[in-house]
Amino acid sequence: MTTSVSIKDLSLSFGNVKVLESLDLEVAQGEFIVLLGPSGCGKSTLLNCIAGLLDVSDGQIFISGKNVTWDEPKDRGIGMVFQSYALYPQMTVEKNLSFGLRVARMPKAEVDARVKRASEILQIEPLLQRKPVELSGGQRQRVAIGRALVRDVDVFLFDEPLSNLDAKLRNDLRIEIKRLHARLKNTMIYVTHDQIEAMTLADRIAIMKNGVIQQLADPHTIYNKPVNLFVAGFIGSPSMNFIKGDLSGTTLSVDGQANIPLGNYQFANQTNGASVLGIRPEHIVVGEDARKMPVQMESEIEIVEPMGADTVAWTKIAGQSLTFRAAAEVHLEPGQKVLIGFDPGRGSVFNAASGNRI
Amino acid sequence: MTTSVSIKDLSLSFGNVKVLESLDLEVAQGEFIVLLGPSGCGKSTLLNCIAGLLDVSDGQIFISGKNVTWDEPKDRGIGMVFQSYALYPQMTVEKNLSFGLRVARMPKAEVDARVKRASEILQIEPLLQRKPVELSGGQRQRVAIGRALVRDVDVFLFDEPLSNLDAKLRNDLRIEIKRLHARLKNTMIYVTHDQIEAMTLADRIAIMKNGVIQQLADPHTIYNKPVNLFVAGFIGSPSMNFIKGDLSGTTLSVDGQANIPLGNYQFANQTNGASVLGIRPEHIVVGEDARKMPVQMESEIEIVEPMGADTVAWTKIAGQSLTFRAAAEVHLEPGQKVLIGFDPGRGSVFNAASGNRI
Amino acid sequence: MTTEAISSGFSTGPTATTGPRGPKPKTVTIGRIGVYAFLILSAVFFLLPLWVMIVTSLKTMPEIREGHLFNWPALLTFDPWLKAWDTACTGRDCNGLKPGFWNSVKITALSVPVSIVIAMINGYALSFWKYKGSELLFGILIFGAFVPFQVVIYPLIIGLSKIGLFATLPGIVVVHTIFGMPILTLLYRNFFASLPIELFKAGRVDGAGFWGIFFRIMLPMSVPITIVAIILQVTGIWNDFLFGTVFAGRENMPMTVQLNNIVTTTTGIREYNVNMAATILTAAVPLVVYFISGKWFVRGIAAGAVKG
Amino acid sequence: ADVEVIHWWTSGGEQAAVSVFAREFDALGGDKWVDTAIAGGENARSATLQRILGGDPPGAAQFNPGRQYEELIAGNMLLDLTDLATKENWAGFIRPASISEACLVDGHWWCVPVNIHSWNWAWASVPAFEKAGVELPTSFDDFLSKAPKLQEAGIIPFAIGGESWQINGAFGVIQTSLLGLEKREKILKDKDLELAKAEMPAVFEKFRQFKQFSDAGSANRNWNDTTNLVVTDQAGLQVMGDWARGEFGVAGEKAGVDYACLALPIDHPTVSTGGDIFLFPKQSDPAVEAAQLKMASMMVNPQVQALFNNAKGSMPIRDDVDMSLADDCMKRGLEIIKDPANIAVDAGRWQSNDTTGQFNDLVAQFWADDAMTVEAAAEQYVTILQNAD
Amino acid sequence: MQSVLGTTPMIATAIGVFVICIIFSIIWSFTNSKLFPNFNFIGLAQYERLWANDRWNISVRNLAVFGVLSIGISMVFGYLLAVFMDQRIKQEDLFRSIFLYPFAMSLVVTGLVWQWMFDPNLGIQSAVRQLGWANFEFAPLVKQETALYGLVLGGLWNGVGVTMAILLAGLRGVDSEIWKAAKVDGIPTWKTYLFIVLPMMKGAVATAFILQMTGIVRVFDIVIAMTQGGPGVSTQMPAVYVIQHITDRVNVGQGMAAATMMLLPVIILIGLQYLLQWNAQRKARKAA
Ligand SMILES: Nc1ncnc2c1ncn2[C@@H]1O[C@H](COP(=O)(O)OP(=O)(O)OP(=O)(O)O)[C@@H](O)[C@H]1O
Ligand SMILES: Nc1ncnc2c1ncn2[C@@H]1O[C@H](COP(=O)(O)OP(=O)(O)OP(=O)(O)O)[C@@H](O)[C@H]1O
Ligand SMILES: [Mg+2]
Ligand SMILES: [Mg+2]
Repeated sequence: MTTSVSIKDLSLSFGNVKVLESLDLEVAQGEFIVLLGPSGCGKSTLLNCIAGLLDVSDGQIFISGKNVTWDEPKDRGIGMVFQSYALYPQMTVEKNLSFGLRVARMPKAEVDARVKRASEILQIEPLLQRKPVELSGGQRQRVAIGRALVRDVDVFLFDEPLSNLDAKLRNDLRIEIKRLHARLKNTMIYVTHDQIEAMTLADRIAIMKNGVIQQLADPHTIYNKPVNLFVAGFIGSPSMNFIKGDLSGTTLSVDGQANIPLGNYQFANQTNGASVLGIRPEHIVVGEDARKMPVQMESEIEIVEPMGADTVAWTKIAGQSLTFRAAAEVHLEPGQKVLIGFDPGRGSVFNAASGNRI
Repeated sequence: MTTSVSIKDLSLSFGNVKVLESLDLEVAQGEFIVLLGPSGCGKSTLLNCIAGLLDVSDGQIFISGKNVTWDEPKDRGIGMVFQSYALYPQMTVEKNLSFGLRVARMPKAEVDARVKRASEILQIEPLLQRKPVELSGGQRQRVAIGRALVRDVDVFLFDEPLSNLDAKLRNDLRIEIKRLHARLKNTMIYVTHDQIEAMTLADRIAIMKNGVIQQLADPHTIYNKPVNLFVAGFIGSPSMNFIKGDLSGTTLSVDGQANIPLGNYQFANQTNGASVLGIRPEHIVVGEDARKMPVQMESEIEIVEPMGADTVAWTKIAGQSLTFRAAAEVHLEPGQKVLIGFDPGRGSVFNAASGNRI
Repeated sequence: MTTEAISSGFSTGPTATTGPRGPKPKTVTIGRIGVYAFLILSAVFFLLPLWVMIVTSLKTMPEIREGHLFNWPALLTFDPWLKAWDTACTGRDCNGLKPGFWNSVKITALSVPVSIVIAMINGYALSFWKYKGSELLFGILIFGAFVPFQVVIYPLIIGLSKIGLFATLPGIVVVHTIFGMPILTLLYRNFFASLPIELFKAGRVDGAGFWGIFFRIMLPMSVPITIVAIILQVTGIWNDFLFGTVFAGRENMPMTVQLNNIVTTTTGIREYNVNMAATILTAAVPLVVYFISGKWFVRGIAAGAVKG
Repeated sequence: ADVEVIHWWTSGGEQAAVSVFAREFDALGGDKWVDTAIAGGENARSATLQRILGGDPPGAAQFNPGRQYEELIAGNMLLDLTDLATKENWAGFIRPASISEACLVDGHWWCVPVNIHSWNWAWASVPAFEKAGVELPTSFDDFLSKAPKLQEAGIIPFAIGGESWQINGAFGVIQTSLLGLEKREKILKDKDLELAKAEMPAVFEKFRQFKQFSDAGSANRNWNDTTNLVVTDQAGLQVMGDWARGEFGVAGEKAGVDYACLALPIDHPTVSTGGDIFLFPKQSDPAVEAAQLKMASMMVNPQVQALFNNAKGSMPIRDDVDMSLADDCMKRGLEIIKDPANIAVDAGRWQSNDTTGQFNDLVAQFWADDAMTVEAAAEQYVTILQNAD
Repeated sequence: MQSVLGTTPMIATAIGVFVICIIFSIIWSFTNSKLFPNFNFIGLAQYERLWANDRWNISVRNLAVFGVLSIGISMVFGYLLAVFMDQRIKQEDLFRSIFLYPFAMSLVVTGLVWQWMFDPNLGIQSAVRQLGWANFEFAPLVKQETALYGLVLGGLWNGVGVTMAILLAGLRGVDSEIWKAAKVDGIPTWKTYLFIVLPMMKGAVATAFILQMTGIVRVFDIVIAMTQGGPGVSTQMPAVYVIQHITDRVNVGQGMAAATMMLLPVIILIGLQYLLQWNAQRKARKAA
């Protein structure tokens, strides 16, 4: 695996505010990395550092093995796609696509060829003579991607490229980006705060918080083995249930009201004391199926949210609220008493103080 | 069932552009109606007509039995919550809540009581002395709801109240609005283009397109028995699979390559000819379970999107692309050949020409 | 529509579709009358002086001496206009305003674009290419907007004569550029600050530099605010008298110097009608600019100036 | 060579006069008069000074006799005309001698006086006085006693414009007539503070008496609009310089019949030595310098003086010119000027513009502000005089 | 670097013109410079004379009154016009042009015309009297007490249109949902304009304010054209004082002392603003 983008000990401050601190990140050639995190955690800042649009305070950035820390954006071999599209409003689509190439004084024939190729890939040939105002949101976003495409670069940077679009279009374009990656095999670094995008697109996801990468792993690991409470709570919708209790040995005692046996949970480094058991809503089963589970309990349903494909219900155990997901066919209604069950082995246990997985 | 809001034969044009045409809508007392539709279909316009913020071109509007077609917004007994919050930036939260009441010269004690009640319901008491800039997005939206709440009205109107918030917050506030409705039992008319919101909140959903209500029904019906192709395609994510074919009797022949028996589909008014079978991704099962289904076929997986809780896979049958959803545990990968099956009885069949359900 | 609404009000359908229907009938409210009354009164206030100027310019001197400032001339004459344009004395020469007109055109045509382009670059740099001290410079510039012109004149004269631009056309252009700079830079800075920063970033990724982004991306986008700048500068420069007399040099004396020569006199006779005609003639160019592009003025301001 | 001349003669009559100079100069051959007119003395003078400073001095520039250009002399920025003046014996024919003082500094000639304008005139409307049934006044006190009669007849007795130079001009004339030339000179030239303290309150007192006989519209009024009140017999009397005669002329009025010009003080008329002079800033080009000298010489030439002053309506700076075209008023002025004892030297010779300006401010303020006491005004007058340089 | 290069004119102007001029103004204000600036230092004598001078003191007071009135009325009147223009009126273009055109006229012309209008024998007063109201009085410029207000009126005529345009642009920039919210809340239109929309237009108000301030501090032309500082010295302004001393009265030292005094409040104001900004930043940093 060759390294495409390598970030070493990167720090960045705006005045006194430290936004990124000693950040390291290695991205392999052809990898699709998604930076995911709450607003203001420094995702865009990191991306801008990679692009060379912000001057780093400390650290180094390598792209394709070359130290580009001090290079101009255009010399880094990157293309970038922005949330607000950032198309040049006074230029036609064609001009937008070719602008960078013309600035670089590329021969006309070559420019045309590249524009042609990019517009074929993105299926925007009929739009070439239009101006951005005459395009729909999705078309604009495609042109924005095209502008990165024509540059024929190794690394694509996306800063929330889809978040200005409506749900339907977002879905469609997401697939398109996925196809594009499959076809081009470039390295892509993609910023988003939409987890569906992150889960479906990424080879690896970097979950960030306050300028620090919390976990960098493939989506499956992130989803199923979050390293800490933050990651666990951030990923998943409806979000993971957290049951606070006191752990001693393999038993979590919840408020003295209930004891949850964690016998089949694989502890990494078990520590007794205040702990949190995280269990995903879809890992809680209801009704007859619950009887097969290691942990079972009666509970009363408070709210039911039918989502079409499935239903989300809210209940409480030992005074702590719990969400679970059931198939749309299962009939649930508020006030109903049901048996629920789950396998703690599929959950995650965290130390309440440090928040880290144990 | 008493009628709370009743719209009769409503039309509205901006200049020559007809945005709404002969629209009728009856909303029952205490009902939660969601207006759902693509951007520009006239949802906001309809809401503004109800609120009295737009002068209708024709038709009548009744609220609580009173003809309010010519009434001022403030006299209609409505409260409204906006997407951009529309809080008065220079006033504290308390002033924001009470401004309308004070302008109406309500006695001070009464104003205070109402503000107190609203801020208790919305749990914004600690914020009362802050200004909007000092609030987070979610808090702002809560204050915006509070401003409608203090008016003590029969009908609440929401215009995409959550779409400026991030996913996590949107989920939380959605639940809050649901709780609020359960508690207050007011009539609520809610505009959104987020289907999760629509599905989970609505007693009934009105799906709009080009200023016309396509279907007005409870979420379950909308989801499972869409009246036409538009509604079927618009609702559900990933969206419904459409298999085009030729219907004769109860057999849909797809491109001559496959015949799908629609024996257990309940036709409303069967018509032969070019037809479309719609089948939801979650109604397609894979592997061993598929063997139990009336329709079964082999197919090759093209793309796999792991979503965490479950996985979406893309495949093709008879040359037409098909998406299906599987549990996260099911291992799927591109290129893999799998057996898939579904029950056409759970699907929907539409006449290709009219687009209507048959 | 209204009749329809009424007739449907009387229809006795089976449902309760009685009562108001359709658009709310438009009634002439007191408020509406008030709005127009206020606007019209204001308009009168703004138009009155123009009226006085016009009627006076069409009167003969004896009639002016009678008073009746606002009356339409009893004896209509266009001689004052001819005289103002063509034969009024502005010193030894009696050629009216005519000769200075072209000087004014020359000065304005050169100074307006130069001052605007420079202010545009300033605003652009201040928004996208801040450097250490750039904000301080801007602060000083804004401060300079409050300095009375004459305070600055001496050093400027010395400076310009050192570089050989004193009393030349380029010299007056420099002076107008300097004094237009504070407000124009403020306008452009606010305008560029309101543009999405991503446009700038996209330009940099595309490899355009300071000038590339300026000329190829920002300049074409700044049309609305440029219209505001043009209006401000055309009126300011065209109406300038002070700098024209000192810095333009004898050959380039602007029209306002001649207007002043016609209108002002210490110990001579005053011809008010000619004065007024000359005044209107001199103001004609900025007025025309206003009436042509005034529509864009508010929009242009909205595009930039209103952002904090 | 071209000689650029900055001046502020822009009105119709002034234009005729400046054309004389230009025509005569051009007629000398070889050189050309290049005209730069900038209306308003202040504007023109500032432009000249700023252009000299900027190293682009005009060839000649109009000024008023005074001290405004003394730093130019000290800074050696003006062309020294002494040789020419000696050759042509300017000192011999320029009269009264006091007007050459403006240009003759420490034995060197630095400028050319071209005309004399006197402030010491009152312009009276004969029909207005007739209408009121009173004779023309014989002194200021006489006027003040007749003024109420004029007022009763609906006539503005004392016409004055509100510009500070007009007020100050009238004040100067009244001051001269009250103090007499000798005391005036003691105060203004020798800065005799004691004398000023003693005499000035009376002057201010007298001046204030005039105010009640002026009209409400006087503020900001131009001098010629004011004169027009006399022309149209709406006002009785205006104190104004000899240039006011032009207004009567344009209106077709006849001296003695329609209006009367009264040389002031009426019992012992004097002439003040205002007027215009020309400076010749130093040039780098010798050809221009030669032309400047030619121009200077031309300006004092008797024929040119005659033509120029007839056109301008001012008095020539020499005796030996043909002023037969002059009207009665001017002839009377020319009569008075013959006696050096009748010359009231322009105060600008003794005071800097700064001091003059301060006096202007004070007098204008005193005139406008009835709350300002005579004592306060006199006190300030003395203070200004004390600080004058 | 390019940026520094590109802004050379700005650097030259800011440093080369304004900073140097101001420094020299301050230096010369301590000298007895007459026609030409010199360096004969005489301490604070110029300032002593300045503040002992009636006319200067009146000028400063006048500027304060003129400034407060002009800005106050211009803002109120301009905002009213903007609000009324915002009522979907017909002929908006026409009205806008009418309100704006005076700005195209120079202040000299403005002053001249209004001087006429205010002339008791020629202007409005006599016109109204001729209509029959024999005792009608409206000639502000002829009285010491009212002349300043006449100036204010003339200045307003010239500049209100621009204030109106800026505020109108600001009005149109306010989120339309705010309007809807206010309507649903039943807040009367005028209250919405006053208590809700106006406070939201800080940017527009600031722009209008700066534009007017620069004009007011430097007010000169219109005074000369309308009143020449009179009657008496009742409408003198600091800028007129400065300019007259630098030019016709050939007392540069005195003029510069006055100029320095004029700049002082501006320096203090700007300094104060920087201080406030810095403080706010520090606070924000602490909070973060
Ligand atoms: N130019 C700047 N000056 C000062 N602080 C800044 C600047 N740009 C960003 N920040 C701060 O840096 C932090 C990280 O910002 P960044 O834009 O990288 O967040 P983000 O993760 O991209 O958030 P979002 O999802 O909202 O885009 C934020 O706290 C932000 O306030
Ligand atoms: N003031 C207006 N003038 C002219 N056309 C308008 C105006 N307001 C809305 N429209 C048009 O009316 C149609 C419906 O607009 P509306 O705002 O109701 O859509 P919407 O369903 O709320 O869309 P969105 O989801 O984007 O908010 C659109 O085509 C829009 O362009
Ligand atoms: Mg970001
Ligand atoms: Mg909408």
